[in-house]
Amino acid sequence: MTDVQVPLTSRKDWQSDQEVRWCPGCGDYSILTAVQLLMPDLGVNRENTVFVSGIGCAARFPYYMNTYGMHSIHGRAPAIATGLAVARPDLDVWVVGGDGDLLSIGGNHLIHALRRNVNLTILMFNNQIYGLTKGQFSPTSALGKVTKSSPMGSLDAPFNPLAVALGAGATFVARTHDMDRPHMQEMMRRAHAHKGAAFVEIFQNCNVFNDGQFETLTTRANRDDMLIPLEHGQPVRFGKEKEKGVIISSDGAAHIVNVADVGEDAILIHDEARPEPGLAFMLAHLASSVNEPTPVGVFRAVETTEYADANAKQLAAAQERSGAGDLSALLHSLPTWEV
Amino acid sequence: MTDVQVPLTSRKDWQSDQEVRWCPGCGDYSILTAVQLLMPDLGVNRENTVFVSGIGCAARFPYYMNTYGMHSIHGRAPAIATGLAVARPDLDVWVVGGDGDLLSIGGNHLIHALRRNVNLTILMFNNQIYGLTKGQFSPTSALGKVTKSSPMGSLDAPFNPLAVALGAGATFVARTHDMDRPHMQEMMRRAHAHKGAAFVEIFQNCNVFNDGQFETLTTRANRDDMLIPLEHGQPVRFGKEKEKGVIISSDGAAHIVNVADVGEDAILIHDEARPEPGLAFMLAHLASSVNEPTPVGVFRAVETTEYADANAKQLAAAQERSGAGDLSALLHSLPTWEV
Amino acid sequence: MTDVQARPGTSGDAEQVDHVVIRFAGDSGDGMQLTGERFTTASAVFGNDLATLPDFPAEIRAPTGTIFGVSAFQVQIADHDITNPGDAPSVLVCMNPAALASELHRLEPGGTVIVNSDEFDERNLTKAGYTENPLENDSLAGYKVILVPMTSLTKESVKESGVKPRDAERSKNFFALGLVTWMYTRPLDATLTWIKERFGKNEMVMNANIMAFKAGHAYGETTELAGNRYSIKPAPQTAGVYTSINGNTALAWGLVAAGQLAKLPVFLGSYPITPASDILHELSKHKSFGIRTLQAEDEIAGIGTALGAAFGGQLAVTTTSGPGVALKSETMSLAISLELPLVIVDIQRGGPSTGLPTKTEAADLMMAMYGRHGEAPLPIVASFSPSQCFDAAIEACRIALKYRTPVILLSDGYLANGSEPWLIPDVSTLPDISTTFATEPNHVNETTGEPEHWPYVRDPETLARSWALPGTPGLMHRIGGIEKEDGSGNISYTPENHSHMVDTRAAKVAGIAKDIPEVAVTGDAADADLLVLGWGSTWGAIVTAVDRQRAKGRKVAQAHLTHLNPFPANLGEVLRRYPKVLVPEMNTGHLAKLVRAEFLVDARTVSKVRGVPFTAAEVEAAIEAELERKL
Amino acid sequence: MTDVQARPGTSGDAEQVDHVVIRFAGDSGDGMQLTGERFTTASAVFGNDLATLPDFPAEIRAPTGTIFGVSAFQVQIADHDITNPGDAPSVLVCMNPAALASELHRLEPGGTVIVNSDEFDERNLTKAGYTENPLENDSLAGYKVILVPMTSLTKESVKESGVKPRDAERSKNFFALGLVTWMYTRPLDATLTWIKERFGKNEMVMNANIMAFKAGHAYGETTELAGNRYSIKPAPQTAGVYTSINGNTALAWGLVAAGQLAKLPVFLGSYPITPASDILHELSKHKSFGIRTLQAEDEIAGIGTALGAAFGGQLAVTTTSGPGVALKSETMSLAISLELPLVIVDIQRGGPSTGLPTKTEAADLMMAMYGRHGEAPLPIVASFSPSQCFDAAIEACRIALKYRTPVILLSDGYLANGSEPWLIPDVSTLPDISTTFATEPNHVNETTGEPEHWPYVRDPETLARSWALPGTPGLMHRIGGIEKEDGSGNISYTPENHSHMVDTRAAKVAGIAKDIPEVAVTGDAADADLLVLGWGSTWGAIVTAVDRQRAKGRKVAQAHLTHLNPFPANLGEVLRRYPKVLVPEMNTGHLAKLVRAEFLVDARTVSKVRGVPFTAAEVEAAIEAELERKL
Ligand SMILES: Cc1ncc(C[n+]2csc(CCOP(=O)(O)OP(=O)(O)O)c2C)c(N)n1
Ligand SMILES: Cc1ncc(C[n+]2csc(CCOP(=O)(O)OP(=O)(O)O)c2C)c(N)n1
Ligand code: SF4
Ligand code: SF4
Ligand SMILES: [Mg+2]
Ligand SMILES: [Mg+2]
Repeated sequence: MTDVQVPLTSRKDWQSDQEVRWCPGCGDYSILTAVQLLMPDLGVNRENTVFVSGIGCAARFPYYMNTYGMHSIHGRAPAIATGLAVARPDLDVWVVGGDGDLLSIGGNHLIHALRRNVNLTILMFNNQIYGLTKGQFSPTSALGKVTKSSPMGSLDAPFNPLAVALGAGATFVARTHDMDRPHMQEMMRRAHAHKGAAFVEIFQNCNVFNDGQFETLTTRANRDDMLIPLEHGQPVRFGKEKEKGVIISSDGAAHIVNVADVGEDAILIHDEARPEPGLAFMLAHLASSVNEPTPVGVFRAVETTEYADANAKQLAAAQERSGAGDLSALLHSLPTWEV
Repeated sequence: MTDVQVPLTSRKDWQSDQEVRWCPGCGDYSILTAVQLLMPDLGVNRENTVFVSGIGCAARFPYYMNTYGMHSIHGRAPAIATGLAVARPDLDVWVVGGDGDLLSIGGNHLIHALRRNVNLTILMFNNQIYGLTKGQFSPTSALGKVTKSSPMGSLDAPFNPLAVALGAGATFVARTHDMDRPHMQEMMRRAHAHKGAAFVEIFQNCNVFNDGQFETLTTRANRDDMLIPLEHGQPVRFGKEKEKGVIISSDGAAHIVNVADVGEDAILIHDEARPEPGLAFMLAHLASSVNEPTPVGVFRAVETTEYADANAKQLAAAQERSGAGDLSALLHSLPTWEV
Repeated sequence: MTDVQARPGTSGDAEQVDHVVIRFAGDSGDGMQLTGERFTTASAVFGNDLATLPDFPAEIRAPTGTIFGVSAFQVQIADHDITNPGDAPSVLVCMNPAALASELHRLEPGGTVIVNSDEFDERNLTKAGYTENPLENDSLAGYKVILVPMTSLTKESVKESGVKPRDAERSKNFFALGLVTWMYTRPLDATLTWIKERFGKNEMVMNANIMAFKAGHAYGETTELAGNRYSIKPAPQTAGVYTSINGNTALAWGLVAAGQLAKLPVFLGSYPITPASDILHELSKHKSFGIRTLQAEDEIAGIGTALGAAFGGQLAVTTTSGPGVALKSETMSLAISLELPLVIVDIQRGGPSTGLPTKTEAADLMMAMYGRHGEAPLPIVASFSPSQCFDAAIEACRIALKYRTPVILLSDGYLANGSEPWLIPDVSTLPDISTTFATEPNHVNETTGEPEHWPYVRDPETLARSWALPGTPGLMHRIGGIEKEDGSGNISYTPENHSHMVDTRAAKVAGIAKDIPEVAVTGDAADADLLVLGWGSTWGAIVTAVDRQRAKGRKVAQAHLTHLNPFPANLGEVLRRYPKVLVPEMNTGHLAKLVRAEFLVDARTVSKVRGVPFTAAEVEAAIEAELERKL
Repeated sequence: MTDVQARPGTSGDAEQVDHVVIRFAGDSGDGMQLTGERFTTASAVFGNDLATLPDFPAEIRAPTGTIFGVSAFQVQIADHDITNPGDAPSVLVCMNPAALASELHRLEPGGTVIVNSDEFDERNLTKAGYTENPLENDSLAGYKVILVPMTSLTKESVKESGVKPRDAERSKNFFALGLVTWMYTRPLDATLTWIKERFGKNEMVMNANIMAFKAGHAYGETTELAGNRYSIKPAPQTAGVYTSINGNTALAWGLVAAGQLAKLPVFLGSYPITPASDILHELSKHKSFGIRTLQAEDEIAGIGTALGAAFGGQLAVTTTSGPGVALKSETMSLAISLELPLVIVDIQRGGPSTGLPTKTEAADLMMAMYGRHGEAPLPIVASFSPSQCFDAAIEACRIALKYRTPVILLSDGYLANGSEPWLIPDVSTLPDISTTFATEPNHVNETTGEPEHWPYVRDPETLARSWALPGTPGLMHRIGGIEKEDGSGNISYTPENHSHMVDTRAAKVAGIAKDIPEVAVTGDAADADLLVLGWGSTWGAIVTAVDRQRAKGRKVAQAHLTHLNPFPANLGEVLRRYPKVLVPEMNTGHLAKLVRAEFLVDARTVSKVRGVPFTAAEVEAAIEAELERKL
């Protein structure tokens, strides 16, 4: 973003002096580490980096980054960050929040930030629970989930966060998890590089109120069979031997198949840059629970007009047309008379 | 919903005594007429019917129906209607609102009502403008739209309302327009029959602030070539001679083709009941503006657990397990002692 | 584009009066707002003082001819300084039966009613709820009635323009305008120029309007109206260039000016709502000033985006009306905790809930004071006349920037849409309200020994905190809504710090009293029996009422507040000076409650919550009653 | 399931005291809340009067051993009626150095501190910020220090249970509990029964806890602690069955009861927020009462769903804390306009903004009164003790239903989590709060001659409007937030009607004063020099302070408000009866402002905004200072 030469930094430079206050063992730690280790690589300055969050365990994040930061109020981070990013396109604005913060109370701001395509890097820590308020079901908790506020099981069908983002018109959508630092960093790097609103869902373990929620997918033993890595231009395959794959049938449905059964050529080639979001959406629905093979990676990455940029262009065009604003001329712009 | 025999009614019975206060020529009139004419056919009682709305021109709707009704506040109708429908599953609850009411300020309540699958019939009058506040762009206005609040053209990429609904997990999604009463009524009838949250987008002409916005699609002359009727189990075809159709290629993309070029068998058969919403979503993105052929009809209709029903079942199960609540027993349920 | 012209002389053949109150009323489609505004501008250009009161229906376009579709515009013009659009009109122009039915009751006894008699057919009469034609029974006895077949005369007069017959009658408001222009000896030029500019693109319509306007004028000249001509001399006014401005435009321009005076880009995050939307519309036109307007998804995002922009160092504003303020309150509380500058503009309207969206009211003061959880004080500024909205906006921005605090600026529907002549200020005389940002660390980290920036280090004078913008090297810091340690800004849950911070935030706001003018007392300041205390748009009615009462020999003083929080430092002393204090308010007594609680003076409320502003007569009556009340 | 047991006799070998204040403090992971609660219950069952104050950190689980991870629980037990958890504890149990560092300052001079000496190793001392071991220098001089190696003793004692060594020390809070149980001659049975029930599913853990508990008890019995045993006689109490209850449970049960008493299903629409979430949790357990709980997407939907349910005829409630009330304010305003019953529960916490979420405060009163746009009055009820939250909830529901109005019920974090013994009421003595719905048309349509239902036809006594439920044949009607005509409910923009409706809504709320008890004055009601006026959770501290001051011979009276809007009818008269009025508040003076404005009495504020409740000593000091102040 800036022409200034970026000084070399190390992880330590990106750590604030505040003690980290998550429960021991919380997945948030590994995400924080991933970010702090990644930042020196991104070629950005600390002073041009801002983390904005709402409220929740995840939302504590900004305190731990030696950057500018705002720990705002529950749900409002996407709106606040939008204002900042539009006003100050020279900054790198990150939004961090939990599944409650960004999809429950903040759902509207999230989808509107995504559709406007404001240049934000949004990290949603999805632990499928309200952590900070001590364990109520969240909008991503599974149907039937027993929690403090749903003793007989939750009745609320959960959101598929990627589907919500794609439905809103998000131009960049990715998914990763807290057990795989290189993959997390790759997704963050891509999201950060995206010009526009980038949405990254991170499966995150809340070991106090929802321990092991993603174990079926994320442990080393399960990953090969349960995570489907999406790579642009590559066939969508997974399994230890890449023996399974995804195809799209002519009725417009996605299926998981044995590659051997259909032949390599039938396997869907992932296209994150497809202008219409239909394919990404279909992939986002491949798994309907953590017990089914679940794609991770970049689902969609489409470059289009970024809001702040378009806004700046209108301002420039207006100035070009009528010169820099002249206050006195403005005050005389309605019919006047002299006494 | 009720066992009571429904008396025969006529349109007049469903009209309230309030004078209708829309601008002469507004598309809202034809929607009102469609609803008032449809109601006698639905086999429902006026007293069991409730219209809930927010604020906007569209949201005036409840005043004109001789049913129970609430004209609430801007954006909140889906939440209020949710409470009513959950508390009173015996009622037929309709939600009426504009594109601003339901997608801007009310976007979050809308998507949460849809994911919860509360038994609501939601009619969104999309005129791609804020009517009541006299002509600002709305979240469905096209990029570049010049309005009072966007003199140099709107910078906000619009929502695709059906995509938002599908992204939220809506179980029933349909689209119609104010120029075709039978089609509107068919969509409303289907939406009403759906057990769960049903979302119907109605293209509506605001002849004062956004006149002719849908003319490319909805005039009699244009319909055949520009509207793609979706019918369950039928090939997706359109054109005067049904000469055009839609196919899905193996890369997961939808295309409009000449039927003659690909053969009838290649044409996509519409399946509104497909469990995953991918196909419906793809169809919702077939047109990216009113200048492209645009599907209308039922995109998705999937029966699954309805929220109020599941809620009632939990209550019944709890009573079965522990009998009807006994207040005295509750007050003695923590350790007690006698003095 | 300016349009300065010398003030023409007055016409000789007319009876001279010192003021007149005219009300134009017709169907929403009849263009009454336009007519009223043109008449106003012509009078302003002529040099009269004036004040207007538009009064339009809530419906976008209600069915033609109905009572709820009636749109009215009232204007007072005078040869002296006036402050309000007048009480009862002396002339009422009625374009149809519904207008007569809904507006006649306002006309002063013996007043003149000019009626478009063409429209009084059975259909229209029924729509207006008449069972008999009021022009044919004696229901108008007691008024001077002038029947003019305006529709047919207009159609006739515009024939040559070539407009279709169906469209011809659309010009009838210009006929009416021409007639009234003649009656009050207004110059024609300004209006003619305006018609040419406005309708220039469509020559046929332009010509039709010009013809109708001239025909109306000629009709006055040539008919029996001869005895009904009046002239009103220009008001003595300070020399300078004037423009006629309404409150919302003035407020928007005030924000533009504030950005220039602060040398900061203005950022408006807003969601449309009546009667505030026009500020969004106006500001969105001025991108050449570097002003960004973001139409947010709702009011919460409106203030949220503004707060984000404030964090980024812009002059951040959000505009709304009552329901929007309610929604924004949680974020205002955050802004108070963050101590960032932010101006929240509330153009008040009738409540509660959706209430009366197009009508005026001033019942948001208590919400502005107290409508947030926890101890969350913020400064409140209120404008009191349409043009003064310009100054009020600058003042709100000044306080916000200097004290790093959200500020609520109160206006109302009456000020928003009402207009008055405004002596355009020389921009070089406007205050410098620029602020400074931190550029250097202000602290040394105790453990690392490294220089760092503590965001809550305060200016000892103002208690404003240090403001370092993202992008400034070395000053990285985090702020948030959890209670924080003064100085470092780190999260702190200690009782001592919380108490200190609550006190400090309060002291910061209270301290602004040192930085605002003392409240001035006018009228019988020295020996009044009663002080009329006001705030907001009641000003015009109060000034007139006090003047009249004093003219009647009563000892009355007046004080008007533009700062509602904190109060001017001398307010308590002022209030205690007078045996009685009367507070006219368009609410149930908000300011009265505040001063009673603060100063324990028995301030009495005159309340009017009717969606319409006070008339001077009402304030007068209240003054008289209060003066008579035995202590 | 009930668990009634007869009160055992007191032990003979102990020194008798009339009260003790104990504070348990340790790491968040140490189970101090559980320990405190068990001790409380055992004492309650024994027959003491008591009051508790849990005090836990904002973090879910802060890193072990740090100061901000300290969790504490204070309880006062007494042989007489007490109303608060005591000022300075006389006994402090510290499970680690951080607990000592953060809590010692509270201990009364000469008090006893029981320390788990095992934890005072270098690592833990450093984490707690100690550079020297406080057990080894003279920093504890002036206190009675009892060092107990609890960790190792616990490990030793639970060996036979078979738990892994790593888990063994988890039982150390039961060791501590056993020790204190011995010190204060509490019976063992209740706790043993409870351990068995709670941990029955995991026998190993159950046994370990039992062993640790017994070992702690035995440790007291067999060691040098012999001289440290006390007994506190049961407090004289009204005969009946008691339970120990905290404010949130009592409030939730009050709502359950209200549903039964109103014969209406309860509907709770809520969004989790500290410290209100437990009400949602509790109510969601009671589906067998037909109670529906809907965890909404945000606070606005929380009140929105509740309002929808209210329209449907249910007893609708929404629960939240300050930030949530701010968000709900627009919808409250709608509820006021709709005139539908709805209870908004605000469990206040420290503000502004996110503030101090786990700390108590009472700074939402002004927001409750005025935090809405337009003229939007609603009744306010406040609870004053944990168990009284039960009655307050029923009263709030009663008013809501009877007057068809939203009601705000104020509690706070201190009441929510604090507990006290509660004489369980006989449910047959609880009030009938049922209401009636319209079943017949109440009007005949002027034009059609058909019978119809007018929703705004009012009861002449209460001004409550007619309430017809959807589903009732023939009574179809529409309501909305735009101003409406009284009677018909049709949209009305007329000034007269608006004014009338504003007045009527206000009169309806004001009229509730006829339907609530007059405020009672206790203490030197007849001749006090000073009245202490309070509301909310300050009650306990005020009662004790007034008692003590009177015991010292000062003439002091006391009045406590449970209805904040409207005030009890006699309040003005009561306030004027005393030369001085003092209002202790956990805010900057909200109630004081309200009574000053309303009654023009010079009520003075004692403010404490520190996240912790008043101590009786603080109130006493304020009383003394105010009594000495020259008038
Ligand atoms: C306006 C408001 N409502 C509610 C809360 C209480 N609250 C704080 S965090 C939170 C949800 C936390 O869940 P999530 O966003 O998933 O974050 P996590 O703690 O799981 O990381 C809630 C309900 C609040 N602080 N403010
Ligand atoms: C809280 C709140 N914010 C804003 C408004 C102003 N407002 C009323 S209707 C409306 C939008 C209308 O647009 P839409 O929902 O599309 O309905 P339409 O009038 O086009 O039918 C707005 C912004 C309001 N009444 N309340
Ligand atoms: S509660 Fe869960 S999400 Fe929050 S810090 Fe603890 S483990 Fe992490
Ligand atoms: S403004 Fe538009 S949408 Fe509203 S009533 Fe008029 S024509 Fe219809
Ligand atoms: Mg979460
Ligand atoms: Mg619209």
